Amino acid sequence: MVELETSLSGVKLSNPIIPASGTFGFGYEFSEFYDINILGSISLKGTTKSPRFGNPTPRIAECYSGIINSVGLQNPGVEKVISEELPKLAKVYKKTVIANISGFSLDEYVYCAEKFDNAENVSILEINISCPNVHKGGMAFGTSPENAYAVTNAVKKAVKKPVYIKLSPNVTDIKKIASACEDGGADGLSLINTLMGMRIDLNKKKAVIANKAGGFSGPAVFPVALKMVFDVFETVKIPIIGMGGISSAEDVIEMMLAGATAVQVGAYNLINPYACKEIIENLPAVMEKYNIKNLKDIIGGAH
Amino acid sequence: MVELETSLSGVKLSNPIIPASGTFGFGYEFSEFYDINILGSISLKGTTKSPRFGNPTPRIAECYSGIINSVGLQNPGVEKVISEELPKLAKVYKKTVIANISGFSLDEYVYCAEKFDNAENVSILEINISCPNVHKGGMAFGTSPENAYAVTNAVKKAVKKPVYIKLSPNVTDIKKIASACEDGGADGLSLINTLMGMRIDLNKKKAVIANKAGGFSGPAVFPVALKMVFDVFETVKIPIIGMGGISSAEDVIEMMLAGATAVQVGAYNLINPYACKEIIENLPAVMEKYNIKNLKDIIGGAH
Amino acid sequence: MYKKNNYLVLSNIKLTENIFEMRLKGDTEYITKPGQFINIAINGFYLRRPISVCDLNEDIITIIYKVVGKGTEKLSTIKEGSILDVLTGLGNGFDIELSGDYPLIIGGGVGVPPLYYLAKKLSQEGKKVIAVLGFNSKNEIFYEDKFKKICYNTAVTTVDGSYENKGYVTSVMDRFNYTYFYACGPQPMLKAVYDNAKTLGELSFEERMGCGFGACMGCTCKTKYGNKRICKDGPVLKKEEVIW
Amino acid sequence: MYKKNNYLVLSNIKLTENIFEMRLKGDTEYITKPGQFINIAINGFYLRRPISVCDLNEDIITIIYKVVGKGTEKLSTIKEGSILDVLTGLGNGFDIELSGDYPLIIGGGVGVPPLYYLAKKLSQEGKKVIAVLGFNSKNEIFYEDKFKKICYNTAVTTVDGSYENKGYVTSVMDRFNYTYFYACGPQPMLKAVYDNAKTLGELSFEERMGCGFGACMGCTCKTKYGNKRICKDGPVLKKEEVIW
Ligand SMILES: Cc1cc2nc3c(=O)[nH]c(=O)nc-3n(C[C@H](O)[C@H](O)[C@H](O)COP(=O)(O)OP(=O)(O)OC[C@H]3O[C@@H](n4cnc5c(N)ncnc54)[C@H](O)[C@@H]3O)c2cc1C
Ligand SMILES: Cc1cc2nc3c(=O)[nH]c(=O)nc-3n(C[C@H](O)[C@H](O)[C@H](O)COP(=O)(O)OP(=O)(O)OC[C@H]3O[C@@H](n4cnc5c(N)ncnc54)[C@H](O)[C@@H]3O)c2cc1C
Ligand SMILES: Cc1cc2nc3c(=O)[nH]c(=O)nc-3n(C[C@H](O)[C@H](O)[C@H](O)COP(=O)(O)O)c2cc1C
Ligand SMILES: Cc1cc2nc3c(=O)[nH]c(=O)nc-3n(C[C@H](O)[C@H](O)[C@H](O)COP(=O)(O)O)c2cc1C
Ligand code: FES
Ligand code: FES
Repeated sequence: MVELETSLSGVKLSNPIIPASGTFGFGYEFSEFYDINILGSISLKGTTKSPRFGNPTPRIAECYSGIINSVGLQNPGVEKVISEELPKLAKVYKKTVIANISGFSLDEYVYCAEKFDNAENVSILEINISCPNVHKGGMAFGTSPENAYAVTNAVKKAVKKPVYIKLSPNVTDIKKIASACEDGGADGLSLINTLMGMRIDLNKKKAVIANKAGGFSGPAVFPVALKMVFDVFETVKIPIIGMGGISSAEDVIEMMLAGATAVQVGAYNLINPYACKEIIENLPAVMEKYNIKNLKDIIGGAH
Repeated sequence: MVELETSLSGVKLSNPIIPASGTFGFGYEFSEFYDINILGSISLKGTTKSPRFGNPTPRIAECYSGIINSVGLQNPGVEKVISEELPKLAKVYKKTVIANISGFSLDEYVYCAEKFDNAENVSILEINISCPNVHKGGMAFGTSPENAYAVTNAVKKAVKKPVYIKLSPNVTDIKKIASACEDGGADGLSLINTLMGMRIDLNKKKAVIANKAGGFSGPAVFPVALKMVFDVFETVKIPIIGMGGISSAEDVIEMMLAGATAVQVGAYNLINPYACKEIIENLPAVMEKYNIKNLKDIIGGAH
Repeated sequence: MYKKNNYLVLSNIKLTENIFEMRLKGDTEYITKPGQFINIAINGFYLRRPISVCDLNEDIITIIYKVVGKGTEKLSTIKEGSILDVLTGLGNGFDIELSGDYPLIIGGGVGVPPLYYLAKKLSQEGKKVIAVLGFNSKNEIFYEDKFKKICYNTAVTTVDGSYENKGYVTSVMDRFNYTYFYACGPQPMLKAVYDNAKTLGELSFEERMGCGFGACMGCTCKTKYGNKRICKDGPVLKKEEVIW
Repeated sequence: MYKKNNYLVLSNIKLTENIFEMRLKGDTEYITKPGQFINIAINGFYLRRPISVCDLNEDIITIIYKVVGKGTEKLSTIKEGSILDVLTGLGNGFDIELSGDYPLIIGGGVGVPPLYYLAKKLSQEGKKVIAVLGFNSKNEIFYEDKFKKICYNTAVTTVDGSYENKGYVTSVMDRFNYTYFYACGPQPMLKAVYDNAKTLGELSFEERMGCGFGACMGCTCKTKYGNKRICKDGPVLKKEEVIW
């Protein structure tokens, strides 16, 4: 028997598999396909203070081994997420979830964080300072250590629940941003968000995506994500939720060896709605194959 | 009949296809397989002042749609490149080539650039300030606008031939680095070099690459490269050699629509030794399919 | 509800220069309405390709697709006997309850396929289906005979006039009296139909999709009834809710 | 010289629990020496997989490979009749001119395959080939009979002693008088053979490869005669040039 349990800042997860924000809606719709209670946790769709339609369509472009999205944080706003989406999810999912928060100012981050801090089935706040799909805001907070520190600090002061900062890979030195978040009091880090990417339609000779560029993710970005998790693990002491291209139990183990305490699965949910289920089911056999008894023991094992 | 010609700072190329530095050796060995005179030009293996063995092996790791390499600039040193490799190449390749230069100090860059400036069959100097595979040096020059300016300026002062600066994608804002190079007098830019990436061997539970991480390239990075070429095209007036994942005539057209005046093909040469030949042969039909008469007309066409 | 399953390719044949018909055998439990679509994984491509259900016979799904890019090109080379990983039962589909006795069906190009299964269902319900099928040119026409067999009236238009009525579908739809309309085709056609229609009706839209089952918000459009995901709350929208 | 070509899979059969033998039909013009390898493109994997030529009969190449990861696992599922994109004629190969009359051949595990074609060539030249083949266990042994047929003497070792000589190849190589040696196998075995060998000889090495034909410098090693690319200047190195 192998042990899959892990824990994030005191929050116990029965396994390290968490669907990534933006690729699993607010979760409940996936319960049509399987019992989602097998999931370690769920990272909810990025939520902002006010409702957002997001960006114009087309919002999706295909790449070799990946996808570009420019959804642009479509969400009904934090109030509705708490009053409508969370209760719907609570009916089918008995564990606690991770609220993913975006903002365009410090105040907005704090506003949303405070709301989720009081929401019963939320146990971790994931602060997205890395969304490449919104102008002025989002990623701008994630590309300078000073801003990253400021957001972390402001949110930490306002809430009681563990705060995880979600980092952008579109930076010269992610270690500096990670340290700034740790200094600001972050309880953990989530990485990576999407890389900036673009495709051009050869017939129209214009960008495929209405907004021209978007966030690139999927198996193609796995080596980039792995390297960043590896580097950040050597830089900070707080736990890391690793993500970027994970599509198999093998990828999960690789990411944990690099330093992740738990992982998120993003784009793979979109092409295989049973992605997380299959990964969880395959984990024990793959662990046995590689002589791993307890997943917790391998965190950072490649260092 | 379609027109494939393009030109880089006055250097005419019969077509825009150039094998990328490090993936085509010093060129002549490929003449066993086809007449390499069909190539627009050739970017030679990165050359340094002194001979280098490079990094320990394993230097190669596989990724989804890509490859990580940590060759680490293995080369016989600039003197031998000029006295032995260039003459061997000149025997089988009648056009001029692009010398790719790396260094660990301004002096070294200048030293090598001056040597190649006097080499007969070299028409462009490509200054690599973005190699992720050497410590202290290489990429360090490519991640700060000040350093990028300094290298460009120093080399420009020393040579007569056109100077192209090869940029790293591992930066927060490549536009700033590009502008700094333009300000420093660069005649053109080459982008992108490899992304930092890593893989871990599940059996050994250690990095696959002896040096732990390396440079990631191949089709996986194409959307990242395209976006950077697109952005840099809007920022500078000098020509861009676009590269990163190009593996088909369609990719060439996409890259040129984003803003490239010519392109380099890297990793694809390694899995298909006839890569450049096939792309050149397929270009006319693909151009016709997309109603392109003259390749030069589409440069930056997606803006 | 939808289902992810393996399907056996029974046939994959050329109907016109670049239009193919493929028949897939497997579980069809969750395909409940005409106008729904399936999402096909194609080897070597990251995203699935959404294609409408054109016909359904017990455990056999028929689709018709046009080769427009690399994905559909690859699809066209798949041999009978191959196995495809497909999501079925996607999308809301058309509402046949609202058709009235003389439903008008308007299809353009590869918008025609989902209307075949719709026409079949409607005529099984005893409705007198009028079909207007628009193509660019005579050599691009497919399924005319099949529509003729089940429809009360079938008109074909060709943009270049090489067959039957010259012009767009809108140039002949006015000739008919109808109780409701169902349209599927390129966006400009849908807009023209919307502007010309004398009754209520439904229109099926396309959008580039990430997932096809409602998870990514990649395909959202604004409607008078709020934001809708083309893949899950669509692809069929009611005339009265459409915002152009 | 090497060649990129499509090859027809004639057979792909299991020899032991995880060792397979595949026969490929196609152009073999550039395979000129035993010890050369081919580089196989496998659908879904970016890099090719290098595998030694185990035997050559006119236009049929035989390879033997062990399933160690996802690539070779996929390879093992490829059916006869399939077409594979392969580079052939790679590497320098063994030098049979130097063998003397009693060449000793030492192979370990999947280091054994290239030695079969070598043994065949040597015995065709009238040499009395002595083969020492090392395996982990009885159930992992393959090609023993084939070696016995062409060799003057064939000894098998198993690490667990489940067949013939218990131990490593080095524990029996001393028993023979030989004029030259050829070795292929895991690096620790090569080192042990190198240390034990009483004559000159050649060793075939492995390294992770980018291209397999000399373009990327991914596989370089240091030798007493300078830097060498395992794929092009190797995989076979002379004993006297090896640096450990
Ligand atoms: C609900 C729905 C039903 C459809 N039904 C049919 C049908 O019955 N028959 C048919 O021929 N076509 C249909 N299409 C269009 C079909 O999905 C595209 O033509 C196809 O995906 C193109 O793939 P490609 O690889 O050949 O083209 P590429 O352009 O190379 O595809 C690249 C990417 O763009 C997407 N894409 C390209 N064109 C479209 C499009 N028009 N709509 C949505 N995404 C697109 C692809 O899915 C892929 O992700 C339908 C689309 C939708 C959304
Ligand atoms: C010149 C040469 C000849 C070889 N001949 C044989 C042979 O005859 N029979 C046989 O069974 N094996 C042989 N090998 C080893 C064989 O290439 C690897 O076992 C195989 O590539 C593993 O692929 P995989 O996808 O199953 O493993 P993975 O570990 O999933 O492969 C991942 C990557 O690592 C590389 N890799 C993994 N192991 C090795 C290795 N030992 N050497 C080089 N690259 C490796 C793969 O090529 C691939 O790029 C040879 C290797 C070389 C270099
Ligand atoms: C369609 C889509 C929508 C996304 N929306 C969000 C979001 O709202 N908030 C967020 O923090 N990350 C968002 N992401 C990023 C993912 O959570 C994840 O960080 C990234 O996709 C890398 O993982 P992957 O390669 O497994 O997809 C989104 C990704 C995709 C593909
Ligand atoms: C094996 C290998 C070696 C490389 N060596 C060099 C080099 O010496 N100098 C350099 O400027 N770039 C080097 N590169 C980077 C390529 O020239 C190119 O910028 C990069 O690989 C992106 O293109 P691609 O995706 O087509 O491979 C190397 C790339 C590879 C794969
Ligand atoms: S395509 Fe993902 S929600 Fe519609
Ligand atoms: S593998 Fe590329 S040079 Fe040897």
